[in-house]
Amino acid sequence: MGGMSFAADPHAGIAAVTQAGSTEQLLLTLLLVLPIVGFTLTVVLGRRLSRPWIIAVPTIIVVWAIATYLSVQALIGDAFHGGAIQTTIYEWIPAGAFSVSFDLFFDNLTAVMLLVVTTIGMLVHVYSIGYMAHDPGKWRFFAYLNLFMFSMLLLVLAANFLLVFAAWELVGLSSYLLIGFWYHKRSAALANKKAFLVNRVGDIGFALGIMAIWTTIGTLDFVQVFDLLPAQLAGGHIEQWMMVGICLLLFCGAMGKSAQFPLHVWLPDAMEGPTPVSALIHAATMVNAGVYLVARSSPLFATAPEALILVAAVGIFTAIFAASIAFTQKDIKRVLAYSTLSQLGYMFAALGVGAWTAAIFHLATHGIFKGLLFLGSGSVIHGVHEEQDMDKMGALRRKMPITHWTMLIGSLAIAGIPPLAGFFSKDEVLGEAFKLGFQWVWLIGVVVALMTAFYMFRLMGKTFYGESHVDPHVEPHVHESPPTMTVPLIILAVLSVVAGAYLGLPLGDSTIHHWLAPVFHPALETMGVHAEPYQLFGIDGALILVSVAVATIGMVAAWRMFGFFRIHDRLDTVRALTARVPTLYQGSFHKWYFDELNDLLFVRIGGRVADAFAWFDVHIIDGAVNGVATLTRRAGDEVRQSQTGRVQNYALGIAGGLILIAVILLLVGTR
Amino acid sequence: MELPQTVPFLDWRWDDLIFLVLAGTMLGSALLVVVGRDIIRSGLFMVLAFGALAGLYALMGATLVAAAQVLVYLGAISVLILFAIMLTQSKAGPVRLVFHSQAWAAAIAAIVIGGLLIASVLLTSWPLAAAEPIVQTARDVAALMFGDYVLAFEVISVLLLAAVVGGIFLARRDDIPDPSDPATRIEDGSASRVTGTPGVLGGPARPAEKP
Amino acid sequence: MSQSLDAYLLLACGLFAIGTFGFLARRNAIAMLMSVEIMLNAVNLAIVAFGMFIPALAGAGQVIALFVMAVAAAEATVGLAIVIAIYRNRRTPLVDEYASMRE
Amino acid sequence: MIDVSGLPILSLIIFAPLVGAIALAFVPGDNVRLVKQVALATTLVTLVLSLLAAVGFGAAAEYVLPGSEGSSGFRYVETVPWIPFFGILYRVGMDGISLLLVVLTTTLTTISVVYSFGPIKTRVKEYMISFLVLELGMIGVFLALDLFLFYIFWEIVLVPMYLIIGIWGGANRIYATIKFVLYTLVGSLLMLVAILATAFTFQAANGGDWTGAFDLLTLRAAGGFDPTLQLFCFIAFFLAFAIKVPMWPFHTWLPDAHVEAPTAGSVILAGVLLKLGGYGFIRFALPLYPQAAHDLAGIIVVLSLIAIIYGAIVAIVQPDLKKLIAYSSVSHMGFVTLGIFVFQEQALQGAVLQMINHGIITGALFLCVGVIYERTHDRTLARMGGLSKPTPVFAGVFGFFVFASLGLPGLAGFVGEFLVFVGTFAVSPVAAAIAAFVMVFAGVYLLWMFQRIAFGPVSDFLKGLGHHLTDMDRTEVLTLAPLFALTIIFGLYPAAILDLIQQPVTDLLVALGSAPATGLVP
Repeated sequence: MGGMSFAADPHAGIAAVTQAGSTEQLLLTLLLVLPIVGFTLTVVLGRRLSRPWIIAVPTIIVVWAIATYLSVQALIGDAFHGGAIQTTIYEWIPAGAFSVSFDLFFDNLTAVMLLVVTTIGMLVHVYSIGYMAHDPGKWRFFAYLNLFMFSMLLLVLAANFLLVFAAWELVGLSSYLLIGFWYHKRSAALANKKAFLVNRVGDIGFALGIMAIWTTIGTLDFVQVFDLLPAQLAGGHIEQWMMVGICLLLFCGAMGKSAQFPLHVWLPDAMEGPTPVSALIHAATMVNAGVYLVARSSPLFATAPEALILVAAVGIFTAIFAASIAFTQKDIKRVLAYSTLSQLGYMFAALGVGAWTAAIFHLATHGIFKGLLFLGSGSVIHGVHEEQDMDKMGALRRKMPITHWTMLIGSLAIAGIPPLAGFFSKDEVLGEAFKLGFQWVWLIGVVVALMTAFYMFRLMGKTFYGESHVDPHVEPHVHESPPTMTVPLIILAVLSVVAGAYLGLPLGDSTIHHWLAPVFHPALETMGVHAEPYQLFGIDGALILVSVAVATIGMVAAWRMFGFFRIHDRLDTVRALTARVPTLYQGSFHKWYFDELNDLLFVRIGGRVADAFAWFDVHIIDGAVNGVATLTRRAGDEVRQSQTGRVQNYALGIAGGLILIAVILLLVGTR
Repeated sequence: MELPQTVPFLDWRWDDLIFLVLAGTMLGSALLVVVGRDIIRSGLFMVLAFGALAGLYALMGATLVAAAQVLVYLGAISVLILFAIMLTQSKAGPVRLVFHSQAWAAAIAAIVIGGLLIASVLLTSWPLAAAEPIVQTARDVAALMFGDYVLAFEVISVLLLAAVVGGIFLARRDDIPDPSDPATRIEDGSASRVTGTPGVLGGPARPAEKP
Repeated sequence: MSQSLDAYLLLACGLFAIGTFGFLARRNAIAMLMSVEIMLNAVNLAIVAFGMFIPALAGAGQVIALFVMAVAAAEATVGLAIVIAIYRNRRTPLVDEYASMRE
Repeated sequence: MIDVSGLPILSLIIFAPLVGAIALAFVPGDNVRLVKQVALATTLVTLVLSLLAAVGFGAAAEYVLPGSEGSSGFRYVETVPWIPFFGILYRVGMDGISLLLVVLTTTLTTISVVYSFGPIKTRVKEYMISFLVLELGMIGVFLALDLFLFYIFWEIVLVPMYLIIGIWGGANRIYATIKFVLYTLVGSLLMLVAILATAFTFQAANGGDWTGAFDLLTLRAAGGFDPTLQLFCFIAFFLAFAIKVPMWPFHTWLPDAHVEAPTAGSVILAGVLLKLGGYGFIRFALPLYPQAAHDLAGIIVVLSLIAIIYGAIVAIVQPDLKKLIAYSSVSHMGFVTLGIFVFQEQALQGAVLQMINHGIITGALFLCVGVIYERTHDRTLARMGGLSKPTPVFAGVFGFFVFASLGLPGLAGFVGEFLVFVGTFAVSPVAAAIAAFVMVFAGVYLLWMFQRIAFGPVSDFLKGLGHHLTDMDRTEVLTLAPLFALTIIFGLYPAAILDLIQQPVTDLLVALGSAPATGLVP
């Protein structure tokens, strides 16, 4: 492992790219073919199958096996020497100079993403067997899940920007279908539309960014773009402001998919979907696509520091903004959704300060523990008979021990308590931010860490500890979930414990740094960032202490208020506290009125504008057309008056005409 | 007995006199045709005018045309028109019923047209015209008509046939007269004939005072 | 003096003008038809006069005049038949009541 | 493989529907079964003939205009003197673009005829004859290479469409059909004037020789008309084509016509008729009057942008399903004109692609609307809801085409739209940015429509229909299946189209004096 070469050619963009061998090509292709075949078969046959998951789940298990094999080969076996492999399936759009191939691309970043996506994807598939057992439309659910897996795998495997965009839209489609899975619920139908449309707003930027890349650099292929860029920048073919523009446009797309402020509004609503969907798509994988895109485009972003500052600002603002909302939400899934927003904010902050590896590290660990938390919340919801309001839970820990313990591990992980996964990655993000000169990012990040610990243990307290507020009719039937659900929870809990340590140790020279160094080396070169020696008993240690301290403070504060094991809750204290700051409480509870603002801007005012356009169309444009027609008819009526229908009037006219002609002839003739 | 070479007292040639008499008769009766209120009298004056015209033809020496004029116009068309007048029961009426509201414009137009025609006749010198009419016998005309113009002659005969058929078809009454239909009743018998008020030419259904 | 082309032509002009007036001014359809006959006769007179006074025409004037008469007869037949047919429908010979062409 | 090189294949394609229509005239009208069989057989024969032409297309020799150098780019050219005095020819020929449009026409006509078996109950014979004549006209337009012949076919199209809307249409059909005819007639008469002006000018310049005065190939080769003449002729052609496309602000006939037309009429209207305009620009207006096209391109691009955004915004608030799709057509066809008039290789390819794909997708959407209408006799969105439950197959198919129309990558709509975007961006980033907003607006109206129809609880109105609310029957599945397949195929493998249109597009750009972009523009 330690023998990884850091001396990649700075002009090569990404470390050496080789054509995939036939085995790798087959495996990469299979990664895409299997889920899409699974999707098609499930759509066609699903309704007739007694166990509709019988195609989808084994397919994804095979996919997971292949992905793990490939990733382990690349990361641990160092099969591609830190470089990338690329393979062409066929030429997709051959439009003259605009030629886009259906190319697959695999480097260490892809490998990490693949591990996260397929592992959580596989576990969610298994979990769904139990969770969706009683749903009559579950064949659709598994079909959509397979479609999602296809799209997400395409997203991380795509070798050019347009293919990423295609996958980007396809994950949007899967997300749309899965959020609206219970389509008969009006709220679900509204939520999936909202999710798709808000994403599309970001996609405008992404699409324009792709066009800009093609027009300026002349290709969309990652490798070629990153190869050509330095020379073109140096040669003055591309102005620096163009790079800023391109990066900002790409970031727009990332903001949409990763739900960064102000395009964050769709994600909480997306919780209308079944909980496994929330875990898979809206916590662990799809929402990370934006982070992945920026990380993948790191050589571009590295040339545009102005864009990076915006990325960091948006990220850290979203982090604190979402955390402030998570404080007061009552719906267990919404708390987790805002928590997701907040954690994604961390990742963007990391990207923005140039801590690329830290961002991906946090992406991976967050995927694990947030997936765990969502699946755990799904288990809770399942146990209390589809109730999501935390005010109607409490004291569930004895009835659902496995769920309780696994979720406790997840909460500790997200709070950043060592040695769980969240500690390593969050510390990396904050530490890098501080050391790279973004102290303000670090400061806000620390506050967010405090808030995170607090709201997570608020959630734990309200759900598992304190007194039971469960509906008395439901209370006797509360039960632990079946093994198909608890086993994935246990696996994820174990991963939450060990993954951080595995990836993040030794501090300052961690495994994940080794893995991703070849990927981010060019960007770091461009930015002129060089790793400083790690000081466990210096600045780094101090930062760790601060992080752990604030996390503990938040955690303990929540225990005091909402209960923890034998500590009783003090909900009256909480009420008294909130009553003292009504504005803040109401603002947070109403998500700072963003839905209302959007409703006003886009539904009411936008609707009026559209109405005005329609009015204009009917009354002005069509009115003009019909007006011309009416005018013609009126004129005809008027002219018709001269046509009396009486022969002699006409005859007189003839006579007049005769006279006229004769006079003219006489005049002309006699001249 | 021999007539004097010129008209006594006036020192005119006889044919001048005859010309003037005939021309005067013709123009005068034609004028009466178009201005007379009584349509029947108009018809009769028309006969007179056509007769005078026949005389003029004869005076020119176009005897065949003169004969045809007598036969066709005096004999056929005039009678036809008189019949039509009787069938339509047209009687004399006040000026506004006889004349169209545009009568003044019509008069001016007619005078201007006449003036223009006369002016053009007078302004033309007719260099090819002979001083005296050329005598043409009926034989000459016949030779022309059945020689050079025979095709036209045949066409005219077909035309006449078509006109006869068309006339019959148009004027034919419906096979089964509808007693409720006033239009058919009118011709049916004398009982329904409107003899009534002068000026009500069409019958009671249609007010005659149309502006 | 009177036996000249001009004289007959002037006569024809006068007759034609009278016919024109009648056609334009009379309300009665039959009177209009009579006016048309007068105009035709005026033309006929002119034709015959040309035929008689212009040697180059070699007598064709009379032939044409005869043809015109035949056509006039046909015209009178059809015209009167139409007038009677209309009269039967509309019960008036007044032409300005026939305004159905307008619609 | 059948060798078509010896056959007058294009004439066969053009006149096969006419033969069928004449044959139908002798079939007793009350024998509906036979009428349907004859009509279907005719459209199938035409479809097969067009497919034969497609199969043999690559091998067919390109026509070389006598006296000129190089290929004309057309294949299967047939030339017969028609009105020799004026040099008017019966000349037909096919290039990649017309091949695609002809196959699109024959496919959609066959589908429409099959689809009409159920809904059309009155005057079936006359209906089928109208459809066959319509097919003749449309194919003729796509194949004619003589301006006069083109004009004749162009006007032929009008008559059967007038009848189809006017006889088999909805309640307000007379208004709609008269509007449709008058609108299109205004444009086409101006076009006739322009055709004559061009021919006369050519004839005068050639010393009074009419030879080739109406022939596109000759005129194109001669080129270089006087700028003023170009301007006026181009404006006349532009009006004719812009009304047909329809471009903003000449679009208001389209919603009315769509709303009143029977389903199959809407399919043809949206699927093929609108393409006549775009085709006219590419085939006639641009090559004949390049100078004027350059001069006016700016205005037309602006109109296209307005159409794209405006059509989408107006579509958002339409209460009627067909009107909504009609306005979406205005928006989508805006991409066609935008792509044509930025004079850029990718954009032009995208425009052609968009024509084909819009024909397929919007045709399918109208068929879907027909499916609803047959069961509910209503198209008001407010009364729909929750169709996913009683009719899941329909909801799935409808959703598929909604997303195709939305431009989902992997389906046909995306590639054309994106190529137009890319090409436009290369010329004018601002224009592309404005047009890009349609990505959101299209989402708003399409998803709103889909949500209204398929999601939510089943509406009371639909509940009231009870057992009449059945899922799609076999005919409906059969008619939508080919469009479904084509949408996927062209989405995943647009090269099938792009390879065919590469040559014509390059030729056109050369004619316009805009060399194809290298892609490496600094």
